[in-house]
Amino acid sequence: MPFIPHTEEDIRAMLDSIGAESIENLFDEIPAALRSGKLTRVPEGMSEMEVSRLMQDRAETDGRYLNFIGAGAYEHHIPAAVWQITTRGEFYSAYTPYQAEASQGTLQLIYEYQTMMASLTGMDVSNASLYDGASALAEAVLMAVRSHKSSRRILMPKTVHPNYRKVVQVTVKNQGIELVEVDYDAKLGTISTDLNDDADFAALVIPQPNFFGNLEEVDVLTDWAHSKGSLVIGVVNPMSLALITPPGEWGSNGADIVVGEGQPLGAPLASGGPYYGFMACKTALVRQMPGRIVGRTVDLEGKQGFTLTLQAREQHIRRSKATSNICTNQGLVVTASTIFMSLLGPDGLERVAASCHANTLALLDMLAKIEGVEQVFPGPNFHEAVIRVSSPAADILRALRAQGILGGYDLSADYPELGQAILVCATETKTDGDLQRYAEQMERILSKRREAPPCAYKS
Amino acid sequence: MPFIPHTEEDIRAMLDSIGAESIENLFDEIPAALRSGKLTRVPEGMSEMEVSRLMQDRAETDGRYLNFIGAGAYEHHIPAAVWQITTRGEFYSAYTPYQAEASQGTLQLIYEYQTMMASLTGMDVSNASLYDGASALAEAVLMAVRSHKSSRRILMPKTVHPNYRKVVQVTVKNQGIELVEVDYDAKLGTISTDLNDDADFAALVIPQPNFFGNLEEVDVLTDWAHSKGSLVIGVVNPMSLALITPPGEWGSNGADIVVGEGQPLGAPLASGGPYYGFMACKTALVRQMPGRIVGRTVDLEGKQGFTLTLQAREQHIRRSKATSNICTNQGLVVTASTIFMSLLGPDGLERVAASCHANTLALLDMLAKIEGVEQVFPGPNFHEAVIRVSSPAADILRALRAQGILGGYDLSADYPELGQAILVCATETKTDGDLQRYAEQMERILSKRREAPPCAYKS
Amino acid sequence: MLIFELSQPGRRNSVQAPAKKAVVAGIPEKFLRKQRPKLPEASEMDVVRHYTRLSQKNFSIDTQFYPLGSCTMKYNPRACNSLAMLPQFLGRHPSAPAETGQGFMACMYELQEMLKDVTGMAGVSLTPMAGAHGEFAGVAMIRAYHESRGDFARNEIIVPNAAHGTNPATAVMCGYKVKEIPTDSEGDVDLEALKAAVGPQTAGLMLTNPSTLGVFEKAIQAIQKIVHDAGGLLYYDGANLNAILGKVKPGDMGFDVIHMNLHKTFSTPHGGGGPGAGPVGVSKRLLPFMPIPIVGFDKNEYRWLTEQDMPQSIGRMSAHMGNAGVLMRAYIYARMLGAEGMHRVAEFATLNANYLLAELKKIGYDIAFPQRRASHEFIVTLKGLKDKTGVTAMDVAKRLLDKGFHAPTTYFPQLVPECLLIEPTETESKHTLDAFVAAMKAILEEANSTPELLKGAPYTTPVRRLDDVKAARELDLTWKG
Amino acid sequence: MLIFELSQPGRRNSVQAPAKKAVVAGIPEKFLRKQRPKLPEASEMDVVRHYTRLSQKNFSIDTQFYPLGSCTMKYNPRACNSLAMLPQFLGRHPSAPAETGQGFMACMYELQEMLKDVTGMAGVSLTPMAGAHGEFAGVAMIRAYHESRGDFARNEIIVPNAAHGTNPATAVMCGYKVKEIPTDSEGDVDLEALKAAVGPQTAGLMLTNPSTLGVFEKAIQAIQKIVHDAGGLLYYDGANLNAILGKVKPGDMGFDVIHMNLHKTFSTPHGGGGPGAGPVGVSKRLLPFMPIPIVGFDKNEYRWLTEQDMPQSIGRMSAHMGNAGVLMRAYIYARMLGAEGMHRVAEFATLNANYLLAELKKIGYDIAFPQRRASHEFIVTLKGLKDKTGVTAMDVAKRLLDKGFHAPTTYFPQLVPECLLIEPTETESKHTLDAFVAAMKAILEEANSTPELLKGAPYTTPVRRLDDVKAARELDLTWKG
Repeated sequence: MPFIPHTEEDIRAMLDSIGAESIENLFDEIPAALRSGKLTRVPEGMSEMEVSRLMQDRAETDGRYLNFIGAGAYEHHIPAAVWQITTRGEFYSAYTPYQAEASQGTLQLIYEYQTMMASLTGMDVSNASLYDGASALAEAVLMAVRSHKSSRRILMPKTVHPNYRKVVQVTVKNQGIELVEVDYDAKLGTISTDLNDDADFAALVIPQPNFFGNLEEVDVLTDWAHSKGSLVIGVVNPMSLALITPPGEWGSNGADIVVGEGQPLGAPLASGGPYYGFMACKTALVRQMPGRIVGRTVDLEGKQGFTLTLQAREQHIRRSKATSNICTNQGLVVTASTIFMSLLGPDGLERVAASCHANTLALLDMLAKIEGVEQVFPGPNFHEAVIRVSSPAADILRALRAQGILGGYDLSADYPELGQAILVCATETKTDGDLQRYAEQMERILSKRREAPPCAYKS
Repeated sequence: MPFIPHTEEDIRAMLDSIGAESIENLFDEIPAALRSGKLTRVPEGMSEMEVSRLMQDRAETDGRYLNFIGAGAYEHHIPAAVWQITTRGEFYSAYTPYQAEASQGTLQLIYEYQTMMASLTGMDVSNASLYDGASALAEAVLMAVRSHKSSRRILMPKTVHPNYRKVVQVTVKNQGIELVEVDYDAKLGTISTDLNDDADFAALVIPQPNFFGNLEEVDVLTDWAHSKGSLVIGVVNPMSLALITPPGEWGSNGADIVVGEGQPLGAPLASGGPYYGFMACKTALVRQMPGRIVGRTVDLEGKQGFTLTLQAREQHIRRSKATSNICTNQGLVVTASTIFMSLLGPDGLERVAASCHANTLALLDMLAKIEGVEQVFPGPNFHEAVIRVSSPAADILRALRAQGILGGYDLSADYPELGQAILVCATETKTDGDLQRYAEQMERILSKRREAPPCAYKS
Repeated sequence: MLIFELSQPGRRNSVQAPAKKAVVAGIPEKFLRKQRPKLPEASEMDVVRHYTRLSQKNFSIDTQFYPLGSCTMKYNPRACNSLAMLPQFLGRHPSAPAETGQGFMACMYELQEMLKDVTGMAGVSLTPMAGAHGEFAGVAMIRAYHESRGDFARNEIIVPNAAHGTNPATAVMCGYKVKEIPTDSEGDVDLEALKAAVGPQTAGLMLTNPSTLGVFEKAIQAIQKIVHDAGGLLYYDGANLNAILGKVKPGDMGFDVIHMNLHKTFSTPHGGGGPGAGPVGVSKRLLPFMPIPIVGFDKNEYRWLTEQDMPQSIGRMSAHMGNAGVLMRAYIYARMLGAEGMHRVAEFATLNANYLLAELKKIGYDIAFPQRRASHEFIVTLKGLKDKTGVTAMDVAKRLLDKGFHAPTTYFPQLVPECLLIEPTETESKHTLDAFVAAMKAILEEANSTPELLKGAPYTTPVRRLDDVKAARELDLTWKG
Repeated sequence: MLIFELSQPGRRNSVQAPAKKAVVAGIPEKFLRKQRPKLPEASEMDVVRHYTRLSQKNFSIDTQFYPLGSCTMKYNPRACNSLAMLPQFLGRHPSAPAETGQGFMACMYELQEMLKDVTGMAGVSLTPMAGAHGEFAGVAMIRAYHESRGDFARNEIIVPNAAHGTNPATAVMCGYKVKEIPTDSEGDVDLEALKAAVGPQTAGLMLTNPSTLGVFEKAIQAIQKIVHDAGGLLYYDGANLNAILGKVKPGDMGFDVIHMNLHKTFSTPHGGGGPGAGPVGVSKRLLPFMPIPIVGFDKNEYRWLTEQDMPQSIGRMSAHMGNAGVLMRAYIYARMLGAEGMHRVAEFATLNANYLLAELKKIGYDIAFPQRRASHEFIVTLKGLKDKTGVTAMDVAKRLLDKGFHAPTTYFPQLVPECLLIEPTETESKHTLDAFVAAMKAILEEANSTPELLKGAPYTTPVRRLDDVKAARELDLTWKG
């Protein structure tokens, strides 16, 4: 019986204590008609050895690629210490720290995390995490609407990650909230600074860097939104904040709510999760913030201690009037992330960010020299940019894959107006040799297609 | 500065406290002529990211094979919990438990380990480990000579692992100890039960199973040695002891000293180490035993506690009169092994051992049906056996390797008298499909060589 | 000691970042950050030491019995962790095409199939990232279903008053009004109240079964009929699925939609608060509405089903496919359990709960529903004890920490005064349960003899009782140092 | 609680062994075991919980400052652990041919090269599995060298009385008599005594430099000349190599043979007692005698050098190639450090030691050799304190545990009464050293004000002082249960 420790003798003694004949008896309040539960599509159990072999085989099937895809999930080196400590049983197998005295490890860590995220974003306070960047944006939209009161309109630029926009739509659509799409400047690939939405709106969402990797004119946009009496929601890549202006300093007064995907700070790519969404805001908004928050206090001997606070916002206290239905968050990934930030420190994070930036620029330089490749927007970029290729993007990417390279994110479905466009990203994990390999293969593939266009690559 | 936390400010303050001008000053007692230390063959430091990439590339170079080699190191499934707990910082980065109050984790674990090993071998006491099986045998030989007093001769059968015999020779040769080789019965592949060494000897070494995988007639041999006033040193595979008679029960009085390679109990193959040597003996010999030993005692409040004991045997107390020069042992691997044994329990260990045995028998059955393969000895075997092939063993093994199979251990160098012989082993890690794959490839290779002998396989 | 207090300006952990500081050539000055963020400047060793020591301040399953009711704190197999973290799995980019992830997707597809089987539902989507996220998906599908039929009148979700707080909160997020209905003295839904509550405005009923009161809703078939007859749908909150895993299928009870908490029933780690995974299962009529992406299988290949394949889907709930690594752990767990192992989960979770109930009753604790079988959990009420000695449920909970046990859930469900909700799970041995009973016995004796001792508990934890009022009034949410 | 006390007959942890019990068809009854061994029958969770909790009872580098003199308890980088445990490395069989291990062997070859460089020796063999094992190899090579020259008269090894116990023990194992020579008041070898001791019977001198007294042997060049002139060889005990790493090479001092403790200087974990690795380096004249196997490189391929290549080798010291996994960790560490990082090891280890010495001196501790520079460690003597208050070195050591620090080495070297041998290593920050000084200051005050408090220490550890006499007299080495 996997993971069940009972011996026959135990079972007998326990049933005797209960006064039941058999374990089956314990289910006698359940209508007999419902008790069958026969499983037909769950295979026989495997030993750990068997399942290990299966998983190793499957892992090898998937293999390892030289990856130039970003598009919201970024490959960074994660120090070995991060997950070795994070997966210690005391972090890994603990519950939400409701019993504060028995959870000071997790609680203090979250307090430290909140401090780091608030500082990184330039905001006053941070919560303990939400599911991911996209759902954090959705919560930020709800929060903005709650705070603004008079408007349920949100200005949502097309330069926000397409999937984020979809998730926001799914999350808020049943609450009468209107998402107003804001187009981008076709030349610059950024939100036009010449916005003239006259209607009242609760908030303007500003991605920085935006989905194309371009830097938005955050100061102008922030001040404009504030001048309209609206809030500003920043959606940022936390790694970029080691280099670029934090949302707390956008424009004259800074953004009001900041969210983003925490993955770059210590979570492996891992097919999409678990990552975590972060959220920070100004003090004035803290009671509107969803999710758990840890505060520092003292125990009855006056000793420093940490505890969950402002729980009156949460569903388990406030039920239908809660700020959100969120309960479980992404605690363990936050644990990893806190250790990650501590190991890198401000200088380390800055070096990594600078290296990503420099690598991407170097790659773009190499690609620019190839016939049939052009950079679509002028930048500035952080560590991602859009290129256009002279053959179908899907074909190029497939040909690169055959060489063990994931060449980028195909934009043609989400942004057909850009033509055969690919979003490429080179983080600090790429060596000069890697960049060259990519460029050489790209050149080879494009030139080969020029020579023999139709059938050189079967789909 | 990798792993050095000093800031410039720290350095200055520390030098001030010392009253030194510079760090270089602190080396002023070292003759100037010696202070150069310039390194020319140590490359520039790498970041953790760079070294990770390097090591991953090298690991992939080495790849993964379907392994049928045993010969003293055995592939077993190791539960995931084993090394996840073993590499917890508190075990991984602790020192030898000299400060008992600060080391109860390690000390209690060793006490539990000693109990398990004593029971597994059927002996009274166990030490806390030695380096590996071979060096443990060498220490057992020294211990036997110390105990026996009147003789410095040791009967060392050829069925003992050839490398063990070499290590013993290296270890004891400068102490006037004579190793007398005992040949094996050419038909049975075991020590003849008809021994008639008339000279005095300190001990007879009995391997069980022996290097060929055969089971020795341990009862007869033990009683014979005891009848000569000599000790018996058992060299055993601990995994086999889940099935076969423990040395403590050999003959009328059992073996006196038992050693072996602990690797099968939770250590990965890992190119040969770290493994650990175990040693158990009768109570009467405990003061002659080398290595650390943990005892249970009480603290000053009467509470149970554990401590290193009988330290008067050891080099740090007894110096030139110590039982051995051993200091560092293989503690962390013992930690893994203790957790391994606890997770498997008596039933689990028995199932694994039985499965190894059954798989090896099944493989031998399949191989016996192939033209050009014969089993050399009649058995009984535990989980390893010698086969003879009709082509050069080295060529066959190379051809198997090309198919991703490590086909066994080539015996032709160590035992030329056996001809083209291979020692094969199939542990519980092999599925029926694996066994078939091996047999099919063996058949294909042998038949191909029959058809086109000389150049089918280039060396 | 906070990590920031180990920090010193100018220190850097040099192996963890590129040695050469790259020039930031492409970003104009005005975009550049002026002041560095307040991250620690500590050595790798100090960071490792700090967080290793912090971890030791936690209770966890790997160190303590953790009978937290409604949370299913069972053993998290270590193999699930190491296999889900094989380098190839960790390295795979979420936007890498399906052809480069057939191994991973095979696991996800098979997990979908197994979850369908154990819940008796027709379809499963893995994408929700927690129980409440799954609840949202479920209620959103209920809404999408009604709207797809042109039925826009249904604006109410019915929730028993014993429900988890996430239920009403979710209903509101989906634009519904919440109608709470009472529980009868047996712990069951008040059928008359339910009958009175349903109508053409009823979108659905959200039900946890066994309920948070630790009992199986006996009249589930009647409830099902009442709701369905009124045109509403039935939502199954899977928080207590562990109580019936392999024994009863929600689909067989007539539920239309269910979420599962894989971090409970499928033993993925709670991680100090998450991540979880909250897959949703649906009956046939809700199939078109499932959230995307879903793993499909055709022509011997796994592929992602997206908007194109499922135009009526409620849509996308995460930027990628959800908490893939958590799903992997659940998959590995499920493969180790197998059909036979799953059948046993509910049996032994129930055996443990009923045994603990019986033993606690014998030593003098009041059981909230003594006439009922416990499901996988049960409620002790300390109202009598409090009246007699002043000792509260909180005091007993805190004192348990001193005895080396995590506390049960306290003051939930709110219906039962001074309650402890106790869930031992199937992975605890009789030995541990007996030790817990012994501790509870000692505490009861202390409550009677020296109640003030309990008021001051805990004594042995890293901190003693914390000032929550101060925490909320004088908000200190970041270190200002 | 012992693991055996969590055991119950008939319990089995079913996922960890084959489900089907294979028939043992091929083994006659007489060979079969009759009674099962006394291994625990516990659930996986109970095992995980038991050993996780046990681990928490240890002090370790990852949790405490551990200034254990002569043990070089520095940070063990976590990357060394995870990279050495990549699945392909763990899965490789030691007898798999070299062609299947080129990645692994490249690491070993490069490690040999780097170790040659840092020690200034002509050759390195990685195979010894610990420091004492390396010592054995070294002395065996000295013997093989003399014998290869037909010089059988040399039957004595000279060892300073401050040496580690392993030195004389090793010499005896190699068949030598041991001649101990005294240390002068400065902590150096007594040169006159050395001169008197050498002769045609001298096989060699074993020396630790810096010595266990924490000082650099100033007259090393003279010592070298005395021994070599007498026809003896010089053995370098690498226990204190960390003190000079990247600063001085033993080869430059004239040593003929050296062992290194990679678990000290190259930061592989101590693991609660091991495993270590004790590679040996040799000067040119000892090259033919190195223990096998060694990794060679020719024709662009790594291969094992064995008896065939090195007929004069002292032979094989392990069944395979030694503690490969430990060597891998050392290799990874060395690559991260690089040349520049290595140069800094000795510098900062020395800076930390001298700073700590200075600070302890300031607060009133007696330094054993106050007129000398500390190397990477130094000695405090508490003889004065003991005479005054009765407080011993052991009492101070135990009290440090209460303050959250591991104790320094006590009562070693035996030459200095009531001594503490303190080695902070280069990986500790000034912040930690200052905290240690503060604790030592508090202890000194306690010693003067309340000496009985220290006699009873420690108070906060899982057990208090243990009865070692009882442990040795009433041997309880296995659980009889």
